[in-house]
Amino acid sequence: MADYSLISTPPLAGTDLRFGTCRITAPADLALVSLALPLGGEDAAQKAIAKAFGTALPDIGQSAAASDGSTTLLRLGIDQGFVMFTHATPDAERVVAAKLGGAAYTTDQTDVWCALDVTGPDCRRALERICPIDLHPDAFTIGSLARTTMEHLGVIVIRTDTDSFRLLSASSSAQSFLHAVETSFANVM
Amino acid sequence: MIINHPLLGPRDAAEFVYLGDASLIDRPDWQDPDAAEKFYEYGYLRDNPAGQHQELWYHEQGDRSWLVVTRDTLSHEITKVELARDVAKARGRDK
Amino acid sequence: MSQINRIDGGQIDRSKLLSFTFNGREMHGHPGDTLASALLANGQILVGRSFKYHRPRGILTAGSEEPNALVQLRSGARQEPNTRATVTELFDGLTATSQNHRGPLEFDLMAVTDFASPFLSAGFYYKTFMWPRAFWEKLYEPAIRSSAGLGRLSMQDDPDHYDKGFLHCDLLVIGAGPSGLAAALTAARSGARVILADEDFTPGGRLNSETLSVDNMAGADWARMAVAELASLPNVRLMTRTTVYGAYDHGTYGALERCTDHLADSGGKPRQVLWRIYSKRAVLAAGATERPIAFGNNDRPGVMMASAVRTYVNRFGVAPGKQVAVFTNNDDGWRTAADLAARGVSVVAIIDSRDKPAVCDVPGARHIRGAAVKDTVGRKALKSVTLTDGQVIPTDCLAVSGGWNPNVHLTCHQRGRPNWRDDLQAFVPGDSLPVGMQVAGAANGAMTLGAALAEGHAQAARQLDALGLTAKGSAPQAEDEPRDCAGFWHVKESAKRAWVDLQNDVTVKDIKQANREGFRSVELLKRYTTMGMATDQGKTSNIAGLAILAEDAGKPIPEVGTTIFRPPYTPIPIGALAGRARGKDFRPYRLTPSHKWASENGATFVEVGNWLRAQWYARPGEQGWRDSVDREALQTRQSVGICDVTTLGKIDIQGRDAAEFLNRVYSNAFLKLPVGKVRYGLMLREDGIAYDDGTTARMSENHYVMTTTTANAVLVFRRLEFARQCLWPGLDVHLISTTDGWAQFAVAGPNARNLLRKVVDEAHDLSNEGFPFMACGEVTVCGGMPARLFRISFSGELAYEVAVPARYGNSMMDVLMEAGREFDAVPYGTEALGVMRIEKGHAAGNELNGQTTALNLGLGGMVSQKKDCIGQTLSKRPEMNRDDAIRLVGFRPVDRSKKLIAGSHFITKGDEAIMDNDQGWMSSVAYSPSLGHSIGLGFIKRGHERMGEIVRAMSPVHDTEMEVEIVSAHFIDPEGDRLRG
Amino acid sequence: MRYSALRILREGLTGNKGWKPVWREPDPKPDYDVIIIGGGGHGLATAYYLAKEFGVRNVAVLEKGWIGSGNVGRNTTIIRSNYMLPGNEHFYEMSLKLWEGLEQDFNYNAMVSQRSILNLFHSDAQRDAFVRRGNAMFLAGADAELADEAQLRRELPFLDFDNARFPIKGGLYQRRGGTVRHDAVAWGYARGADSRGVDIIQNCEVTGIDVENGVVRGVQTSRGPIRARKVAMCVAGSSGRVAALAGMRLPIESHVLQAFVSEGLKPVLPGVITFGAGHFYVSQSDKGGLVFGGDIDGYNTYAQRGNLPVVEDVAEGGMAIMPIIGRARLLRSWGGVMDMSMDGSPFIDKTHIDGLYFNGGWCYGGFKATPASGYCYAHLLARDVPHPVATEMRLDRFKRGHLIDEKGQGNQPNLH
Repeated sequence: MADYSLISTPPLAGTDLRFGTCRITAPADLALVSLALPLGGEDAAQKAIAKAFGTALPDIGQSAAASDGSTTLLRLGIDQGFVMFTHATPDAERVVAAKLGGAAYTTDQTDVWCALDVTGPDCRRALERICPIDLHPDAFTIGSLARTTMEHLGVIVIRTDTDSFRLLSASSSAQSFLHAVETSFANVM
Repeated sequence: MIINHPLLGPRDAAEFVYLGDASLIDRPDWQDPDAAEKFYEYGYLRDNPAGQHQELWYHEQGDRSWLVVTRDTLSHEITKVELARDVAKARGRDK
Repeated sequence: MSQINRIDGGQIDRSKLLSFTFNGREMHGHPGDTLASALLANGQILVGRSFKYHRPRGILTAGSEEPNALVQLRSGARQEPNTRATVTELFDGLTATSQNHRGPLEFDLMAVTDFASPFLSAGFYYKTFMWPRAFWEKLYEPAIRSSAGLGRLSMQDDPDHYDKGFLHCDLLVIGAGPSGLAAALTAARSGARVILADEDFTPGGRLNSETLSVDNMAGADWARMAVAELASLPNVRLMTRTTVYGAYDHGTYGALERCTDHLADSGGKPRQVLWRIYSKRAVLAAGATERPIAFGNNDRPGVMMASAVRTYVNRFGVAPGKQVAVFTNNDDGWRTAADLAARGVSVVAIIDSRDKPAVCDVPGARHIRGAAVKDTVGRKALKSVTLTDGQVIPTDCLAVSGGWNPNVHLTCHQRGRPNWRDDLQAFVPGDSLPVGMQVAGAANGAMTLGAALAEGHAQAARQLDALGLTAKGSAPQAEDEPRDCAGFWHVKESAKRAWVDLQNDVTVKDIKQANREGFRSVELLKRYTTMGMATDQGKTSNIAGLAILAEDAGKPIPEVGTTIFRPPYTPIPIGALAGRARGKDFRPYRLTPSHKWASENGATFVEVGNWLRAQWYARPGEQGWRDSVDREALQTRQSVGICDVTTLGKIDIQGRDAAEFLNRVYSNAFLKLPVGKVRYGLMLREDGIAYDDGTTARMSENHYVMTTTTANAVLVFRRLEFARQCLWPGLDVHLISTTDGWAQFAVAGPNARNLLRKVVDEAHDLSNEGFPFMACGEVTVCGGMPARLFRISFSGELAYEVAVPARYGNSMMDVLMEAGREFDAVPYGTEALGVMRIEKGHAAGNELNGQTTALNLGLGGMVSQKKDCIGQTLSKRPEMNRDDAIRLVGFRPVDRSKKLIAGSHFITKGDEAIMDNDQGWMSSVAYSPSLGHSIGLGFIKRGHERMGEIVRAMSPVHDTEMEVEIVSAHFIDPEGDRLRG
Repeated sequence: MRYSALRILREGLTGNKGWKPVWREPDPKPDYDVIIIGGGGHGLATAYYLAKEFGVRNVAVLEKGWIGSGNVGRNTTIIRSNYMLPGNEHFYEMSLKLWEGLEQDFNYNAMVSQRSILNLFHSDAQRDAFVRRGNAMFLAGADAELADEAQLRRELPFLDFDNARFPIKGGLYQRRGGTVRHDAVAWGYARGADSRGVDIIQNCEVTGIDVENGVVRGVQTSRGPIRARKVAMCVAGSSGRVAALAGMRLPIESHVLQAFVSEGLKPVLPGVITFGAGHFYVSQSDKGGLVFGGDIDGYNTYAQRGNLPVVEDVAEGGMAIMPIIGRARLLRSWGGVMDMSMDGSPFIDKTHIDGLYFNGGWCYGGFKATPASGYCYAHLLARDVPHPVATEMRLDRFKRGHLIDEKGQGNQPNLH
């Protein structure tokens, strides 16, 4: 058998744009694994999650950092969450599944999504141009997340800090997504 | 329009996809002796009220939940929003 | 000094001079001017022509209600028709031209229509132009169309760009006049999140135009102070140049912010931003609009609204006339006279329709009681007015005040109706307001300054209370000026035409004629006469028109009612409503994982929904797309081809009840699908029509991977969630899309296994026994890379689909091609894919078109009668199972050199080619390089019983027909030996 | 009073004081042969043809508000017969032929303007579907013309051919399609019906339908009871409400369709253009306004108003296809309530109550159907058998499984 090797080329890798004091970057090696809570097995799943990550699966619309800080749990729906962590190799789902021991259904979502981190004092002013969610710090506190639509694209927006947001969107439309975010900053700066 | 999602709070209706009358939850039994008639009525006949209407909305650009929204078709006022799965269960669709 | 009408004072910056042109003539103004104020300053009285009679028109108002002073602004691709000079901020280098005339503005050739006006009365066109019939389209209509319309589009693409945005607030205050400022101050001081929006570039509303005081300061100064305070507060967003144009459901408002319209050059920034404002509560403080009085020849340039005259004098330092007369039915008109006199502008007379004493002392002005203007003189500029008593008063500017109409528009956008108030002789907001809205100030009928301020404060306090906040501060104080107003709408003594709608040329006579002819509902009046349908939406005409109708019909005004107020409040550029969504940015692009590879290897791309897919890969020397497609299909059938099929929807299905769930959503059985196997599945809609097809693989006991068609990926997911949550919430089943997560490639052709053998890690048995047709499994490729392998075939060849994590997809394409080099592997695009599926008789989008049943598709056997599934019961309805139902079959041309046409209809030989004899249609065609001729799939009645029959395939839109033979849809390898080999 | 150029001349010279009411304002009589509920385009057309073609003149048209206040007064004025399915195409082609002779027939200029309608296509699959449609139109005796991109570039150079997200590959013309001055249709029919003895009664709301032993006897109205041998519902948009008076559930949902008009502009568009890859269609009125629209809002409603997402969606479609309109301004938007049926096609039928008839389910396509709808409904009312071109427009077709689904969207009304 010939030696073939596969090279990883995530869609937004290397993105680093600056608009004044704001910055748009693509986090490297971001892994995402979805969790589905089995019907009737929600409590057991919650326990297993708490045990595995040292933190409970948060309420819907919230994220929570694992006890060791390496992982973030996102709660997207009544029976659905995401585990988000930095992990380079294409086996994130196995890593999470192993921790949960079958208490929740897991699906690798790493390649389904692409991510952008936007930071800086004018972030909210820029995101206002595409995001229908109220991102006022009182309404959307640090750790809050929302799944919504921006410029015809599905997006999960997470507030990671006062002036920092992480945006997740479908990987196939990554270029259009970046264009939408970039244009928003260009239009307000 | 704004739909006050029971889990997520107010969201623009643009995030949702509309299906129709919440009677679509009440899918008839295929083995009912009147199945043909019942499926016809289920599939085709609507109360279409001018007033309070229970209807199905899907939060496609959100948490993917189906909701039963009680909305006035004259004023668009929304008086109740429930998770469709809860409504379905309450209507005995737990099989 | 060209600004002959400029006087002292006003809120303009005289330290800077701005140049602009009107109809090519250079003029000057200052920052703070509008185009209208600058035109007046330069003595330009005639500014346009009316719609129907091409009558000379001057500036009537100083606001967005302007019906007359519409210009074409800018030039080239930025030419902007029908732009109101009264709200256009002057900038250096502005160019404007007048519109709707042939020849120069001063000598419009179309003005001859005015002489024909007796024959052009209301609705004349409904009664003629009917003979001979052909003349309407050939003669009359083109003539009407070319003289109708106002301004011209440049016919070039709009070069500016637009943006949108979303804002959230506790309280939206619409209008920054006195009541709006009072409301915003109260709310802002109480900590609420406030948005204050105003259409003007200087907030303050009428305070900027009046000489009234607030809290013992000049009103304009108070406004500036209030604005400064609001601007300093972090919880306030102050939006000038922003029109809230529509009130939508549940506290959502549409607003347009004009960002760069006041600049000569946008600097690359969006011209305008369309905001969607989500408010918990709103205070509408939109003020009021002064209305004219109809009298003979009241449309002459120089006849203006009294409040506008005051605005030009007080705010802009422009005197619209040298000898001004005032004609009023109310106290407010007197203020114009008083302000003008105070500024040294000569007021020759105050004609008050009421027989009452002077409201105030105006030096030098005659007070004429109980009189009215019945006619005017001066074609292009007013020279004199004639009163009902016959006396003639020379004047170059007649300031008319017919009272004020509250701007109730937004209160009615949700079908609320306004109420009539006799004391104001005006409609005020009704009882049914948009949810969360309160109205304050003149918009609510609080017509005096003191009352407006107090109500602004009070309504804000009321809204704060509803929000759970406590109002702080008190209302600003001002005196209540006199405001008595008579119900006086038109001058009956006028024998001459008296205009009601100045832009559309609707006169009192037209209204009376409409009433005579039975168009007695105010809506019928509007539609018959076109009153209120001009660019100003009747802001200055509607109420007067319906009052005149009421009078003529002998009904009280409230019984006649108003027409419906509809968004937008003022016109909104279509470009702004579209925002960024135009050109390539109309919709997002979805790219396949191997897009980069494809673009580097000669691919031509095609739009498939939002996806871009490789359509074919041209090689040097190929003469056209057919060369490439034929080669790709042939080479795949002869050796091996590779196609990126990532676009097919992939849904990860897990749960204890996943098998049961699949069994209910697919028409065929799924309970017994073993682990490691794939099954083809057919989905019906509940109405029994075929919906989607695809394969579902059982990866493990409780884990399935479903594929859908590219087109239906999102829709199938939605329907599955419906089934899961609404129909069978008791099943443990979970869905998540993985479409974008896996780069999936079809590897098809006799050498497919040989190729994959080089890529899939050795541990995996790919032999026909070890991995037979319809097998699936998790494998590793390229030395440990997790992958999924499915032995499924769309092409009918020995074929696999292999999937790797999407980020490796581009590389995977490279690897597959590299590994395939020894087999002369080809990449193939959607065209070759289509050719091969037609050769195999597989239904695709053209066949699964939402109109066909499983029976029609020849898949009737896939609808299990032993179980329930979505669509099962309704698919059994009698007329969907007729003996003569259409069936999907194959077709080939009798003359093999002919090219079949998709969309042809079939007619049985010997039958007349009419719809009643229509037998069906050709749904898909292709040239089969394997067979060397054109082949087609199509639906024809009883097709399965008509093999070998020759029918006519007609395509009259191509002016052609040909004979075709009905054959099996399986053109190649009908037994399916290849795919099992 | 016959209208003509001469009459205009004579009236103009005498101060336009001699014009007579276009229709009478009679009080309702105690009973009629036929009561038509709904003084919209279809109801007035039905009355007109009943009187003119079928000799039934003892007819009342009862209108809740003012005549033409329904969808004939709030549509985008398009006429066409570019349908595909046999159950529809004969009917709409008959309608188009009636339009072509309408003005001379009722002596009223409704400005029938056959300036063409063009449906653009953007993919091979769309082209195939349009070829199928165009050929069906031909087979039914209508006209159709397939245009390729080069032809469209010549004829409509202002479309976005070079930078479009979904490239224009061609289009299907119906040259006989076009627009009509919509309000005038109602007025013309009203005038024609009135002059033949039909009573048009405005401000008369039907509040009940009197049925005895399965036979209709008349109606209750805001102006008192009125007896009738036959009662004909013709209230598309309000069908659910009126049918409920007779205890009927219908295969119909009520939805709002928004429509839009720009400020008046000098001529821009030659005919009607429909954007196949977005939700947008546009024409230009004789007054110069661009008249345009797109999808229905998509939720059940009886409110004649819509919401922002659809407004923006329509504008996006417009800018995507013709970016020359960016600086044209939207002047007015409005909403009309549609009878959205379960397969996108209408009903002209008897009901289960003897003497009670139903006409509705026109979705957003009722305007172009007005003449044929009136004619066929009159035929059914006068003769109790469907007109040959309307035999498929039956209420029981869903039970039988006979769908007339041009778009293939199935039993979800908001998708049609």
